[in-house]
Order: sequence, then C-alpha cells, then structure tokens
Amino acid sequence: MLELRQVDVYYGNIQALYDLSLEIEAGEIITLIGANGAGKSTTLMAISGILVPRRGEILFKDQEILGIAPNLLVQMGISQVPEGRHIFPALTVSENLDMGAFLRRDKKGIEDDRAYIYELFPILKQRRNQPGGNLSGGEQQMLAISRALMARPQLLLLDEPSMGLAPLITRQIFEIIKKINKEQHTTIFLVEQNANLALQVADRGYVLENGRITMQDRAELLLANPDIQRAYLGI
Amino acid sequence: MSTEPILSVRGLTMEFGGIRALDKLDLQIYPGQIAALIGPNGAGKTTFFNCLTGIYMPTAGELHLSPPEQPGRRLNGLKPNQVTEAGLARTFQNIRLFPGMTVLENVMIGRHCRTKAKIFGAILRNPGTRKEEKETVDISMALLAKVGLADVADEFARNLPYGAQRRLEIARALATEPLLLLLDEPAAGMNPQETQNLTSLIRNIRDEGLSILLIEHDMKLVMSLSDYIFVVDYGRKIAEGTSEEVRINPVVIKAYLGEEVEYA
Amino acid sequence: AATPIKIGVAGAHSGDLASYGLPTLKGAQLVVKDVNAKGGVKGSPIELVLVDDQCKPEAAANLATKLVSDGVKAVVGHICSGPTKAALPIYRDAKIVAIAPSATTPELTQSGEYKLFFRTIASDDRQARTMVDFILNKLAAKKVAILHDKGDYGLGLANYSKQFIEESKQAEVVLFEGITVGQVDFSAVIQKIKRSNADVVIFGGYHPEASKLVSQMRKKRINTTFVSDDGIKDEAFIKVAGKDAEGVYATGPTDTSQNPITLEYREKFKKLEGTDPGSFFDNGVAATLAIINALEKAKSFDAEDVAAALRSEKVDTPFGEISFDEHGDPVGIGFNMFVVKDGHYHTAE
Amino acid sequence: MDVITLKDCRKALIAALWFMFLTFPLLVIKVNTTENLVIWRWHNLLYVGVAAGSASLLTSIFRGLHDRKREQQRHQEKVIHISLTERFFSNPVVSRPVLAAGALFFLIFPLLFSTYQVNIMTTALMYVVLGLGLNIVVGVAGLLNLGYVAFYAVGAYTYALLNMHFGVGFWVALPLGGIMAALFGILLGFPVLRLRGDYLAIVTLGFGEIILLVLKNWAEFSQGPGGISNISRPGFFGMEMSMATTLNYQYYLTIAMVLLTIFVINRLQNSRIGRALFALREDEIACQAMGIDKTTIKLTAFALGATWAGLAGVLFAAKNAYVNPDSFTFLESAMILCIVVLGGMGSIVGVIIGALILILLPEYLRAFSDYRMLAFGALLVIMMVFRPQGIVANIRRSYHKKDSAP
Amino acid sequence: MEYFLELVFSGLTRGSIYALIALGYTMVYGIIGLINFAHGEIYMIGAFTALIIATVLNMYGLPLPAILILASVAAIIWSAAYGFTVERLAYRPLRGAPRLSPLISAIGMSIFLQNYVMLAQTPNFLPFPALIPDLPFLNRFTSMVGTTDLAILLVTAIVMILLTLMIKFTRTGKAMRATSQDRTMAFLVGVNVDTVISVTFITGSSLAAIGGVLIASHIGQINFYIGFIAGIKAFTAAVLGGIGSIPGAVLGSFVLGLTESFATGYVSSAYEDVFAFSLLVLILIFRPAGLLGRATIEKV
Ligand SMILES: Nc1ncnc2c1ncn2[C@@H]1O[C@H](COP(=O)(O)OP(=O)(O)OP(=O)(O)O)[C@@H](O)[C@H]1O
Ligand SMILES: Nc1ncnc2c1ncn2[C@@H]1O[C@H](COP(=O)(O)OP(=O)(O)OP(=O)(O)O)[C@@H](O)[C@H]1O
Ligand SMILES: [Mg+2]
Ligand SMILES: [Mg+2]
Repeated sequence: MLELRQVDVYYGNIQALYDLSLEIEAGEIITLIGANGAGKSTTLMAISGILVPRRGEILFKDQEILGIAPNLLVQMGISQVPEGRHIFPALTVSENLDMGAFLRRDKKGIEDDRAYIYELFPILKQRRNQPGGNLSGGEQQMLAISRALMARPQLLLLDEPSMGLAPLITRQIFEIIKKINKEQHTTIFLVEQNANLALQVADRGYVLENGRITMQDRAELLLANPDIQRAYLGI
Repeated sequence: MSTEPILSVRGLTMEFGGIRALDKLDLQIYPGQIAALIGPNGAGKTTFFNCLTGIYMPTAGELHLSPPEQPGRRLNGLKPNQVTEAGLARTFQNIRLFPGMTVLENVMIGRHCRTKAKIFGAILRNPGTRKEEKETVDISMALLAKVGLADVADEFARNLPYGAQRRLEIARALATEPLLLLLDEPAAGMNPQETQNLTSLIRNIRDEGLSILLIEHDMKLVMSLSDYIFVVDYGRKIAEGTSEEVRINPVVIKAYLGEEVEYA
Repeated sequence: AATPIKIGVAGAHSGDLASYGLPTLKGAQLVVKDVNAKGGVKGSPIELVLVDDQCKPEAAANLATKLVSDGVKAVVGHICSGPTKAALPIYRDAKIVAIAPSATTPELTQSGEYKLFFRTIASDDRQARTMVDFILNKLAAKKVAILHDKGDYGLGLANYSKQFIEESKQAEVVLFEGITVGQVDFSAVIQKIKRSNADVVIFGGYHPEASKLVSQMRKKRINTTFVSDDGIKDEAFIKVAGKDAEGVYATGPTDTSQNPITLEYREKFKKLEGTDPGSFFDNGVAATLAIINALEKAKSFDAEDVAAALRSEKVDTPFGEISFDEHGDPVGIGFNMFVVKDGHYHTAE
Repeated sequence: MDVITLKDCRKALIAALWFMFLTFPLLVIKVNTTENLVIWRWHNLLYVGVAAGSASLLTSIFRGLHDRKREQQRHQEKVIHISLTERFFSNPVVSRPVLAAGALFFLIFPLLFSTYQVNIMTTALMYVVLGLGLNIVVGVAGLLNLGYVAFYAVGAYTYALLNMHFGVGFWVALPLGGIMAALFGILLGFPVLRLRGDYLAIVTLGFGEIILLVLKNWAEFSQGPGGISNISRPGFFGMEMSMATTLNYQYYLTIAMVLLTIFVINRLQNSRIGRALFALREDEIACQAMGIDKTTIKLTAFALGATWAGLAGVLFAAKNAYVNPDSFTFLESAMILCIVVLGGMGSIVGVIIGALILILLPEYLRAFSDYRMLAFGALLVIMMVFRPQGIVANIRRSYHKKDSAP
Repeated sequence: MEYFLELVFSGLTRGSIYALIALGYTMVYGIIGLINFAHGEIYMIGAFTALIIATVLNMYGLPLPAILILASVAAIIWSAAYGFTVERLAYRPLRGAPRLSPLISAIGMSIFLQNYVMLAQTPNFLPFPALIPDLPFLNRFTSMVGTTDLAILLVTAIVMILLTLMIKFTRTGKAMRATSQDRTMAFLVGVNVDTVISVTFITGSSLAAIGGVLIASHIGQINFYIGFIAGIKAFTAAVLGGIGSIPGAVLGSFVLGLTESFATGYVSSAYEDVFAFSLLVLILIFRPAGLLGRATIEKV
C-alpha cells in the first residue's frame, strides 16, 4: 500500500530523518514507536506531503507520490490526525466534521458517518454547535480523530491519538481503530507513545531512533523483546 | 495532615454561556503534598487551573492561598501575574513556551517576578543589577540541570522535542519560586520510560518542600505519585481520597477508569 | 570654454505633486536652452542643477545644502512654501539668491528675514484681497462660505479672505471649513454649504479638490457661485470639471496670454511635450528669465549684487515687464479675476 | 542536470505572455481624456515580454544552481551551514577590524565628503535612531505600530514650540522632547492595551493621523500647515559657527545620539526588562503566567520606543530649523517600519544597515529620477522575497557561556 | 430633519464606497492575515483600466451602456489578474516567513504599482467619464441621493449578500474559512490551499475593480494616488467592523461613513478623520475584535 524508500528529511539545514525505509501492506495496522524527537511526526508529515523529503521515494499503491500536493494525497485516500490536534478553532464541531469530508460528495454517506461519530463520542454531539477552539483537550482529540474518519481514508495516519485522553476513552479509541481496520479495511499507520497499547493492536511495528529505523518486527515479538520492554514499555 | 491547607477552594463555579464547566468545587491541598486531579475529558480540570491562576474569572467561589508568612491570601480577582507572585505556578496542557527564545532565556523569564532591576538599572548596570543578573543565570542553569536540559540551554525552545518542552515548562514554572506547582498533563506525549523519569523529577521537587497539584490521565503515574486524589466529572467532585481509596471507588471506575484496571 | 554658471532648480519633480513642479522645471530648461544658444551669460553657459524635493521640507533642506556644495549661483525654487521655508535659511547663510515661482506664503518676503529671496507670484494676502474685493464689489456677496484644503496655501488664502471680509463689514462669513484632500466624497460638506445659504463659496486649494467640489455641488443642484484661487486657474481644472466648471471664478495673474513671450514659451512647451503646460509654467519661465537677466546685469555674481540687480533692473517676462520690491515681491504682476466661459478662462468683468 | 531545461523555457514563455497580457491596457494604451487622445505604444509590449521572459529564465537558472549547490553539499556530508552574518558576528577576529574600520569611516566622514553628503548621512543616522526606537516596540515587543511618526512629531514640535515661545535651547529641549514623547506613548498605550496584532496596527495608524490632523488644524497651537521656522540650531557653548561647521557639528551630534541609542538599547535588550519584552512578543498568556505584568510591560515598550522618536524629533527640528506637519505622514511611519523589518527585526546591526540602505538609496537613485520610487518599491518586494528574515537575522545572546568565560 | 436625512445619505454613500474596497481587504486579511496595502492600488488599476477601455470604445462610438459594461468587465479582468499576480510574486514566496515580512512586501508593492501607473499613464488627474447615466425619476431627490450614489449603495448590498452566502454555504467558502484558521490542517483535509488563496485574491480584486468603476464615476476624476487614501480608510472600516468578517466590513464602512458625515455636518470637516479614528479607538476599547469580529478564541 505504502512504501518509503531511503527517505531523508530536513528542517532547513537540520536533518531529521536518515535513510528511512518502511512499508505497509493494505489492511495492515503498523505502528512506529520511538522516543521524543525521534522523528515520528516528521515521518507522517512527509507521507502527507507537508514536508518534502530531499531524497528518497515514497510510493502509494505503487505510484510515486513524492512532491504531490497534500490535498491531492487526501484525494488519493491518505488522511492524517496530526499531532497537536489542529482543530479549526472558529469552526463549530459540526463544521469541523464537514471539513473532514471536504472532498466527499455523497451527502447521504456523510450524514451517516456523522451520526456514527456522534454515537461513538456523545460528548461531541452535545457540543456540536460550539466552536472547536473551546473544547477541552480530550474533546479536541476526539474531534480530530472523527474528522479524519469523515474522509473515509484508505490509509489513516494517526499521530499519538491517545494523547490527553482519559483511560476509558483511550481504550475506546483503540477499539475503534481495530474496528475500522476490520470493517472498512482501512490501513492504519499508528504513531503512539503508549507503545504497550499500540503494539497490542498493531500487526507489525517499527522502532525509530534519532531519525533512523533500528528495528522492525511483528508486534507480538516486539512486545516480548526485552530491549523494547526496557526502553519503550517501561517494564 | 493537621496543618493549615496551603490551597483551599470553596464553592468554585465557572460558567461559559450555558455550559457549567465547574460546579461548586471544594478542595484543599496541604503543604508537602502531591495531589492529583483526575476526571474524564471535559470534566473541567484545565478550567480549574485557569480559574486558580486568574486567566478566567470564576462565576462564584472562594480561592485562598496560605503561604506560611501570610495565611489566607485571597486569590479572587488577582491578575495572572499577581497570582504567580503570590506563589502559584503552572504549566499548560497545550505547551506554551516562548518558542523564539533560548531554553535558558525561557527559564530566566520565570525569574522576572522575583527580581527587580528597572530600566535605569538595566542601562547603568550598577553592581546590584549585575549581581541580580548573575544570580538569575545561575539559578536558571541550576534548574535546567535539574530537569536535564543544561546541555541544550542555548537551543531555541521551539527546536526541542515534545518531552523536553514539557520539562522546560516545569523548570520555567519552578523559576518563579512557587509554593504550589500546578502541572497540567505533564506526561502527555511521553513514552513510559520518559514518564518514569518525570515521576522521579516530580518527587524530587516535592521533597524540596513544594506542594504539587497535577492533572494527568496516565494512571500509573498518578497512582504511584499522589498522596491524595480528587476526581471530578461534569465540573463536580465525585470522589476524593488516597490512591487506594479512589482506585476501587465504583463511581470513579464507572465514570473514568473503566473496568479491568490493573495499575502498578 | 568658460566654466558654466550653475543655477539650481528645486521643486517637486516626481511623486504626486510633480504636476506643480515639472512645469517650472521645463520652463527653466527652455529658457536656459535659448540663453545658451545665444552665448550664455557674460560668455559663460548656464548649467541647471535639478533637485527634487517632492515638496518635503526635510528633503528640501538637504537638497539646499547639495545646491550649496555644488556651487550654484542662484536657485529657481522651491515650489511649495514649506520646503521654501526650510531651505531659505541655508541659502541665506550660504549667500545665494533664490527666486520662487509659486511659494506664496506672505511671511517669506514680509518677515524681512530673507533679503536674498524673490518670487514671481503674488503672495496670498494680495490674492485674497483681489478675491474679496471682487466678491464684495462685483458679486455683491452677503453670505460667504469659505473652504480650504488644510494646506499651507489653501488655509493661508482662506484665513486672509476671512479676515478681509470681516474687516469690510459688508458681508458675513457663514461657514469656514477645511476639507480632506483625496477624500472620496464631499457630499456632507456640500450639504453644509447648502444649509448655510451662502451666496458665494470661496475655496482655497488646488484644482483636483476644487473640481470634485464643484462637480458634486452641481450634481446636487447647488448653484452657489464658486470662487477660487490661482491653484485652480489651470486648463486642467476646466477639463476635469467639464461643464460644471462653467461660471467658476478664479484669481490669477493678469491675462498675458497674448504676450509674445508667453506665446513663445507655451508654443515651445507644446512642441516638446505635446500638451499644454500646467500651472505655474509662466511663473517658472518668469523666474528663470529674471534671474538670468539679473546675473547678466549685476556687477558681479555675488548674491548682494544679483539681488540688487533683481530689484533695480526690469525684465521682460510672460507677465510683461516686471521687477521686484524691497521685500522681494514682484512689481508688475497684476492680479485679476477670471471666469470660466465656454471651456476657457476669460477675464471677469 | 542542464542549466536551462525545456520546462524552464516553457515557463519563461508563459511568464512573458502573461505579463504582456497583464500590462496591456496600462502600458500600451495611453489615454489623455483631457485632450481626447489615445496613443498606442505597441513597442512596450515587446519590452515587457522580453523582460518578463528573461526574468523568469534567470530565476530558474538561479534556482537550478542553488539546488545543485545544495545537492553537492549533501554529498560532502554535513557542511554545517551557518549564515554569513552569523559567522561574521561570532568571530571577533573578523568582525572587530571590520567594525573598527566602520567606526573610523563614520568618524572621518565629514572630512571626506561634501556638506551635502554629510547632511544626508545625518538624516540617515537620524533614521537609525528612529529605527532602533521602533525596533523596541515592533521587533522586540512584537507590537505593530504604524503611527510611530506621531512621537517623532511630538519631539519635533516640543522643541519647535518651546523654542518659538520661550527661546528654550536645544540641550534643554532634548530631554523634554523625549519625556513628552514617552508621555504620549503611554497615552496611546492605555486604550490599546487589550488589542492584539493588527488591530493595534490600525489604531496606532489612526493615532498618527490624529496627531497629524491636530498639528495641521489647530493653528493657534501649532502654527498649522505653515509650520514653524527659524528654530535655533544646536549650540556649542555659544560659539558662532559657519554653515559647514554647523552641519558637521550636527553630524557628530547625531553620531553621538546613535551611539547612545545603541548603548542603551543593547543593554536594555539583554536585561530583565528586555527579556520580558521578548516574552511578550512570543506568548502573552504564558508571559503573564510567569508573573510579568502585561500592562506595565506594554506601556514600558510604548514609552521606551516613543522616547527615542521624541529625541530624534528634537534633533530633526534642530537640524532643519523648520518643522511642518508634512514631515510626519503615514509614509514616514511605513518607511521606519521598512527599516526595521528589512534590517532584521530585533537586531541592532540590522536596523542600522536597514536605515542606511533605505535612506541613502533613494538619494543615490535620484539619478534615475522618475524610476526612483518604482525601483524602491520593487526592491522592497525583492528583498523580502529573497530574505524575509531581514538582512541581519536576530541572534540571541547566550548568557551562561559568556559568564563562565574568564 | 431634512438636513439630517441628507447627512444620513451622504454618510451611506461614503460608507458604501469604503465598503467596496474594505471587502477585499477583509477577505485577504481573513485568509492570510496580511494587511494588503496594495489592495488600494488594485482598485486604482481597476479605475484606470475602465477609463482606458471606455475612452477607446468611446472613440469607436459605442453606446453608453455597452461601454459601461465592457469597461467594467475589462476592469474586473485586469484587476483580478493584477491581484492574482501580486499574490504570486510578492506574497506566496513569503508564506511561513516572519509575520511582518509580507507587510513590507505589500508596502513595496503598493509603492511600485502607484509609480508604475504614474509612469505608464500620467501623474495628473484625468476626468473619468460619466458612465452611469442619470436616471430622471431620481431628479426629485438629487439633493439627497444621486444615481451614482444609489448604484453604489445597491451594488454594495448585493455584493455583501452574495459574498456572505458564498462564504457560509459554498465549498469554496468553507475552504476559505478552514484555510484562514489552520493552513496545514486545511491541506490535510484536502483543501488546495494555493488555489483557495488565489481565488480569494481574485474575488477581492474583482470587487475592488467594481468599486473602482463606480467610485471613479462618482468622483469624476482619477489619478494614480487615489487608491492609497481610499485604501487606508477602507482598511480602518474593515477593522472597525471586525476584520475577516464580510458583514463586519460593510457595517464598519457604514459606521465610519456616517460618523464622518455627521462630524462634518454638525461639527467641522476639519476634524472628520479625528472623529473617525477616535470612534475606532473607542469601539475597539469596548469590542477589541471590532463590531462583528469574533474574539479570537484562546483556550489555554
Ligand atoms: N519545525 C522544525 N524545525 C526544526 N526542527 C524540527 C522541527 N520540527 C521537528 N524538528 C526536529 O526534528 C526531530 C524530529 O521531530 P519529530 O517531531 O518528528 O519527533 P517525534 O518523534 O514526533 O517526537 P514526539 O514524540 O515528541 O512527538 C526533533 O529533533 C525535532 O527537534
Ligand atoms: N473558553 C471556553 N469557552 C467555552 N467553553 C469552554 C471554554 N473552556 C472550556 N470550556 C468547556 O468546559 C469544559 C471543561 O473543559 P476543560 O478544558 O476544563 O476540560 P479538562 O477537564 O481539562 O479536559 P481534558 O482532560 O480533555 O483536558 C469543556 O467541555 C469545554 O468545552
Ligand atoms: Mg511527534
Ligand atoms: Mg485539560
């Protein structure tokens, strides 16, 4: 589905990713774990086309997508829940959801999805006419995830979806991730600090250290790996 | 604990238009305590901090801070900077550093309310000012060392990774010499390893005599650190007690923790 | 060849006020071309040093020192009164004669501070006097509305007009207002004129504002007589205002359009630029002719001598034969009232 | 990789055609409605086409070369790229002699050049003071002020009026002008305390206009548009001075003023107050949460910035011996703002360079007379496009390394 | 009473003149947060283009309504083209640059365009043909409202309504709002941010062109400098109404126009701008985000 080959990404003159290669099969859930500043968010931004790698190739469904404008990538089926939520602060909750479905034209489908999301997160329904900027941190996170779901992506990039969420909701979010992966066959690329949970839902995992992939394996093997346990699982 | 509470809040209510984010909240924090405030998303925790620190004007309620030398200082109606001067310092849920300033400068800003150099002092650079300036740098560097950021002191704050930014916010808040430190989700965006480091950092800070009130969704951190926990939901306090008491409280489990909790 | 004699030409040559400065510049160039063709002054050719002050006082002061360090013998300029005020102390200290084609503030000459300053235009008070006499005696005005553009020139004229009218006790000033230059719409002030029941409007200022005012007044069917100053006595005013210009009065130097010198230079200008010269062209030509004449006749090029020559020697200019009084004001430039009829200015009876 | 690719050529062609279309009515047809004339200037179309095409090609080539250089650098593994200016200022061996040479140049400037040159240099230096003052407000505290020239006017009129009515001399008026301007700064500061960003900009612009209008209309007070002339020039122990000496004296006076400004502002920036101002720019709420009183610090910023404008104003009145409202229009504020941004916000050296370029350049562009302002406008755009952070990007001081050095 | 009404109409005329320019200001500001100082120049270019085309067509003897329409269309086309080009050349490369850099670029553009038109055409005022014919039935009211005043009022009202509807309900409108709030995120939901910004400039510039034709007909003369002064006032009006808000720009313009009109009518026109700006300060003290502007939500 998605393949990164030897990608280098820079911020100005500072290199953030080194020779990064990874791939995701259609229908898979993979996770990328790594310490703060390892370059996880950078990787997602490069896939979404916001950052343009200086070197390397990115293929989506066997098509080279490097240099394609971010909005076209959304059209091709890549959606992202960015780090820091990025809610449109002056749009209401409901309008934020509309923006998620910006490229869709099936009115009916949009309404169904909206209803589905209000079912998942009743608090959003309560707050639907309130500006997104007024929501609490966790509510915003729910809104950000919902907004990405509204696009019905083929590939969903999630950057720390559980950040700031109450334990109950966190678990709920991971259920939803599994569910849409199963029911809608959405491929999922999950970046998560809560590596424990992430590896539990993921099929495979990559470990990123200082901008380099240092390990990759099946999720359950990574979970069992003592190095990983010490460094990322806090066991 | 039998001493006077360092912070006491009575009947705190905050309304936004029709939404009641806080509803007659009462709570006391005693010196030397690490207290935690937990609750579902949108329960009003951050709003509580905002009311305490003068960023929002509460609809009703009494806020008192009791520094040893000036017991019962009323916080209502103070401006944010006066609250900080009175001895309350905070971090923000959405990090708010001074991104275009260096790490060291960020901490030095925290010293602002504890120093006094005026314009003329700054221009003339008299010995008093120079001494004060040196102290500011020394104290700030010491704080950076404490949170493990001394070697990036000259980096721009915006270039730090997320976790480091959170620690920098703590150092900056400490620089204001607070009596009570308010931390809003300090562990958000940290991996378990980093969270462990944070845990010991917070404990160290307490051991130096500060009181701490923290908001956090990472139950492992909350349970292992807190001396006392307040649980809020819909702006109301639904439970309080030690971690053991709270953990098994069915109301808390239902509203917040969910079933099958297993936290060390 | 003999070393050229330098004469500075200072004024607004670019920017939005260029239309007041460029005619003088062109006039000076045309005159100098003729003079040089005839062998120059006392055998030396004239060289013009052009400086563009954009009617900004501080630029004028800087450029005045430039002219001084360039060693000019005299300056034709400046165009606006403010820059002239800023530059004159420098010319005075450096002992250089300046002759302005269009700076009209009375105090420039009347203060007696600048003995080396001359001008080829009547000062505001004389112009206001002409205007007031005309509206009181010829138009028999009883109620007068006075407007101005808040500028040095316009406000000066408005103030003198008000003073003269009040002194005469023959009429009453019913409105005294400053309007904002460049404003998109003057209807409020026009309603105010209407309400004041004035039978004459005096406007101190320049033609763009005047034509807007007149057009908008006429559009609102307000036919109050409109009287203004030299700043609108310009064909451009008539062309912009079109039929609304009919019947508008403006003061200006006595009509000398049949004067051979006037004809000659206007013709030359037209040949060069393809258009009629703008305002103050005649004044610029006159100033240049006067200064060159004085340089020719003076004992030496010392400022005192040149100034003395300006005062004593008569010179033929587009305004006829003129000289200068002890203050530096022109003698021989008459002032008249003109009226627009059939798309042209005619001397008003 | 070729220097010019086919794609570049196509781009150039499109650019040429587009600009020919764009400029068609204005450049080709010239109407004179007063004369009812229409002149067709088809040749202009050709010029525009050629110019736009070659400009496009040149940018492509430039960009190509730039990319190639970058490519090479990458292969050389980690050439740490530090900007030239940064390298310059961080290396005292290079920067000290250059700075010393610069200082010497300014010191002997009047000996080398004509009085006119000295005079415009004096003007430019006055703008350095203005730029540095505005820099406190805009560059350091981040409060966009579009009416800065009002304070300049306050200073100038303070001296002019005091001199006219009471014969107050330059040296007495200088501090008074600064103080008056500071008071006006606070006066403006109060109502705008709650405003943010560009709301502030428009209010300050309005404030500038109000001051200007009062100066123009309230003739009893300010002498109206006619202005005030014959202001005493600065004295030097009552000595009589010739024209040239006066100008030179004023030059050195201004130099002294610039040095004082640099000294004070440099110290201020690196002080408790300066840091608070920076913090205000970065994040107002966090700033308050750190115990900084927003009200005081904002007013301080306005007052500090205004003071320098006031001082420069007194200097201006003394230099020209004449003031009128025309010197204090919005364009003047815009010019000072351009100095600050073009030079590099928050950087003292940048502001100095910015002022020298923006004030001296139009003087030397006078040769192009008509095209001068056209070129000036284009230059502002081009400079911003190629160097948006300004000529000298601001470098923050490192405190602790310096303190730990012997 | 009649005097009062006359002042009201005079204020409304002036207000709608400001509004036509203010709308473009507010749109551009709303989307990229830039005070587009060159916007006044776009309006001026619109007026000049109309003048040029009208004069040429007049020589070919076309009837007045045809000239009016063709000249307006030409003005819109070229103003839009200039607006588009200015954004591409002077603002787009500056995305992500420090906040004030585009402002300086805009000031530079403004100076450039003024001088460009001055050099290409003339520094002098040119009479602008009366393109809008006088409607006879209005004769009875001419002391209050003339044909051009009425035309300007009507056009302003129509334009405001259309724009508001567009921004509220169309996809482009939604994309504009999203882009203005968070450009990265707009990209991430599939908005073509570059196109949206270009469309905004084109729309704003077209409005300025319409304004140029109407206002120039009203004043009866133009030169290269008209854009600057009108631009500053229009910008003030946009801020007064709450910058970024379409109805706000119109309301702000009317408030400003009426204030100036009453200030002139009942006090003195010498200080009309003082009144205008004092009102601005006063309103902003009580409503820091302008009359209809929503206070920026800052949740901490
Ligand atoms: N805009 C930027 N400019 C310069 N450097 C940056 C920028 N954004 C990120 N970096 C640097 O790039 C590196 C990778 O950052 P990135 O945000 O991708 O990390 P991350 O793995 O997502 O970390 P976290 O867990 O904290 O979100 C870090 O060292 C960071 O400091
Ligand atoms: N400025 C505001 N205007 C309107 N509503 C607000 C505002 N601030 C907060 N709220 C509402 O008040 C409620 C409490 O918000 P708060 O940010 O305090 O939640 P929280 O407990 O911190 O949640 P989280 O754990 O998700 O951060 C939320 O529902 C939010 O929508
Ligand atoms: Mg990240
Ligand atoms: Mg919160």
